[in-house]
Amino acid sequence: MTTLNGILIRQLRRELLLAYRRRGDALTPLLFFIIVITLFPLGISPEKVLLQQFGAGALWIAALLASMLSLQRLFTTDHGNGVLEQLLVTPCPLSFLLATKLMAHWLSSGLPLVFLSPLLAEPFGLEWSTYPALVAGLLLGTPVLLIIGAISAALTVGLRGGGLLLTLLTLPLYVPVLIFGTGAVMAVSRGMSAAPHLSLLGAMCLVSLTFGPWLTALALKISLD
Amino acid sequence: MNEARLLARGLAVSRGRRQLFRDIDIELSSGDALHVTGANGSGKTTLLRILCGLTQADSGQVFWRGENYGQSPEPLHGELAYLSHHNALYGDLTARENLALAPALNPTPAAITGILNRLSLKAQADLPTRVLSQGQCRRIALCRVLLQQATLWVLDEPLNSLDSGSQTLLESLLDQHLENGGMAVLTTHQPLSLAGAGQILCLDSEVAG
Amino acid sequence: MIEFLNMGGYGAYVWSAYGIGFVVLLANVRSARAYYRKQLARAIARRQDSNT
Amino acid sequence: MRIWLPLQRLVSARYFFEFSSRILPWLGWVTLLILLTGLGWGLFYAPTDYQQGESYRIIFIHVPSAWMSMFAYMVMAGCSAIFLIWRIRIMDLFATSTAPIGASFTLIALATGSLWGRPMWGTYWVWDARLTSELILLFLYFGVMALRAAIDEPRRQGRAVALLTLLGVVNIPVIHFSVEWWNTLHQPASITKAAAPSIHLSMLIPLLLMALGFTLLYLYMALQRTQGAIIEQEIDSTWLQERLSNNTIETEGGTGK
Repeated sequence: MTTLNGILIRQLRRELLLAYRRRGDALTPLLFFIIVITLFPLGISPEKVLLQQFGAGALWIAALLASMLSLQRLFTTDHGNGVLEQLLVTPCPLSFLLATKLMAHWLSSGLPLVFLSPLLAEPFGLEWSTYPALVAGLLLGTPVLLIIGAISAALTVGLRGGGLLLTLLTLPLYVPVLIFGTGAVMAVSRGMSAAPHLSLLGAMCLVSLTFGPWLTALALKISLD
Repeated sequence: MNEARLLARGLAVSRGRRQLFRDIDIELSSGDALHVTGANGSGKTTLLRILCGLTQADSGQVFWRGENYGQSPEPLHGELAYLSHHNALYGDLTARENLALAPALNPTPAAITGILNRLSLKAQADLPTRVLSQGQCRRIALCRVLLQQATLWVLDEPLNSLDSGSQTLLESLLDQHLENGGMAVLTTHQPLSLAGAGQILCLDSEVAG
Repeated sequence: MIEFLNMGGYGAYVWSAYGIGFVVLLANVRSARAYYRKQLARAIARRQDSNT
Repeated sequence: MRIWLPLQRLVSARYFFEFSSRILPWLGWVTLLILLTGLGWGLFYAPTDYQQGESYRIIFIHVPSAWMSMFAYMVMAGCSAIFLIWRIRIMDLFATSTAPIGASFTLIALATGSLWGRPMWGTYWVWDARLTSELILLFLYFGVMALRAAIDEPRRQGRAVALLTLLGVVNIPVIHFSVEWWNTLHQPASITKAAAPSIHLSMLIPLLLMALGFTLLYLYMALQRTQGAIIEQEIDSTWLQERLSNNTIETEGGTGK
């Protein structure tokens, strides 16, 4: 009746159309990202030598918090209007549908962070040489952040106070990504290569991409049982 | 591919220490309709969700075309249209977009327009569904069920917020579905007059099982 | 004895460390057994109701 | 894949209850004995450390509790895996009982760690790799307990918390590695790695005794709490009512420390 990739393509088109209709929503995590970054110099110090010390950390912490903010949008609307239930009743395996959904969500919330961060790195006195490490780190790191967050979001879907609980569940698991992401930029700024950090981030990214959709599907089936 | 039959044997579910129902047996072949009745909270929705393979009964099995689908409901899902209390519509998308991009179907634009006209939703076709009334949204959800051309319909309170005109329309749609070999399991509080001899299953505890 | 309590000048740290450990573990033991007894009492009360 | 044996689940609840009612009193006394000897040995008998003087004696509570905080999480993850796969209700109850105990051991490890660091490093909290990992482990415990508290339906609660626990246990080595690596990068020269003194026999024995004592204490508390959970869950079951009628259950439930 309907081919597998027919369903997936339609799912992707629907997610992107929704993101487009709701593009105001996609802006909020980016604005949040910018605001959080500007807090760091205000809170710590505007001097260049200090900025260079905590610039990478500030960028990564802001990216991490911004991606967590957008997690709440992931399942709450679909749970509320009953679309999640319909996804469970399609012949196509849930993990494929969720993989498409997560990809669409990453395109609308993760990728913009990756492109925005070099523009904001400059005020932090990060030299040009560190930009590739920053962008590569975010490119590999944001999918990991998204998938860890998606599993927690699936576990807490429909719970009262789910938003706050979501942050408590995801933040401790974000620590390795933060450490290696920031480490990559700091390594380059010290003249060392960022290869070890990026390869570790890459490994985490691969593991998350292979097991993430299946685990999210399992978590959703538990929540919607 | 053996012929379409829905079978349930000895279904039992309890929530905490309260037993909702037990020893429920269901047998539906093409052209049959099962009308599940019972007070609120008697487990009607849970039974429907079990039949859809969305949840597991505490004990008992469910078969579709002779295959037990308790663990792997994918084969059934290819031939199932499920309408729950929610209409599964996005408020930001228009009725047409919701139907065009719904998860389980691949209708042509002409089919969408046809079905929307048939359920007198012509004027609302291109409005975001958040501005429509509950009754109109329910009819759009019914359009989705029709477009799916599924063998088995599982409808949870399909008449919710429908006016009497739409109710008679739904009855005729159901009759037509049953005539060309379809099956349906539905729950309603209002009386439903179907052409064929529909089976009745009451879930109130003193009667059940 | 005083010498022992003094712990070579580190008495404050050593004893507060063991104090915290003792308090937290004791609280855990007591709460586990209180929970057990509470459920037992409920079960016995439930049985008496059902008998009478 | 799922072995759906309701009988197996029922039996295991009852068998588990019988088993632990029998061993609990003994376990309580044995734990008390081991803890007292270990404590006595460590505090009185073990020689003074040439480098740190008497403050090193805190290791007899810090190291075992740090070890227990990890051990408890691993046991909880094991129970969660078994519960997710075979749906044995006891495993869920045991994992539920383990969480607060594991969190308590982590708290003790953190408190005693900072108290031990104070005389040497002059500050209560030092961003040392072990203490930082321990802190993150505490957050994982809080996450598990918070999710369990947030979900009311028993059907969803057990499996959701089990999945979160497994997600956590997979991440623990990654977190440890990254924090270790992060620490070596930012390691200020002053804090020497040799915080733990070279253990020789007369110190090792009390340490192992305390570790064994803590393990048994954890088992005692977890079994006791699981007993309560079994009664709560099986309150209307016939086998429990029989047990109550011929009141073979001691109301004391074993003494212990």
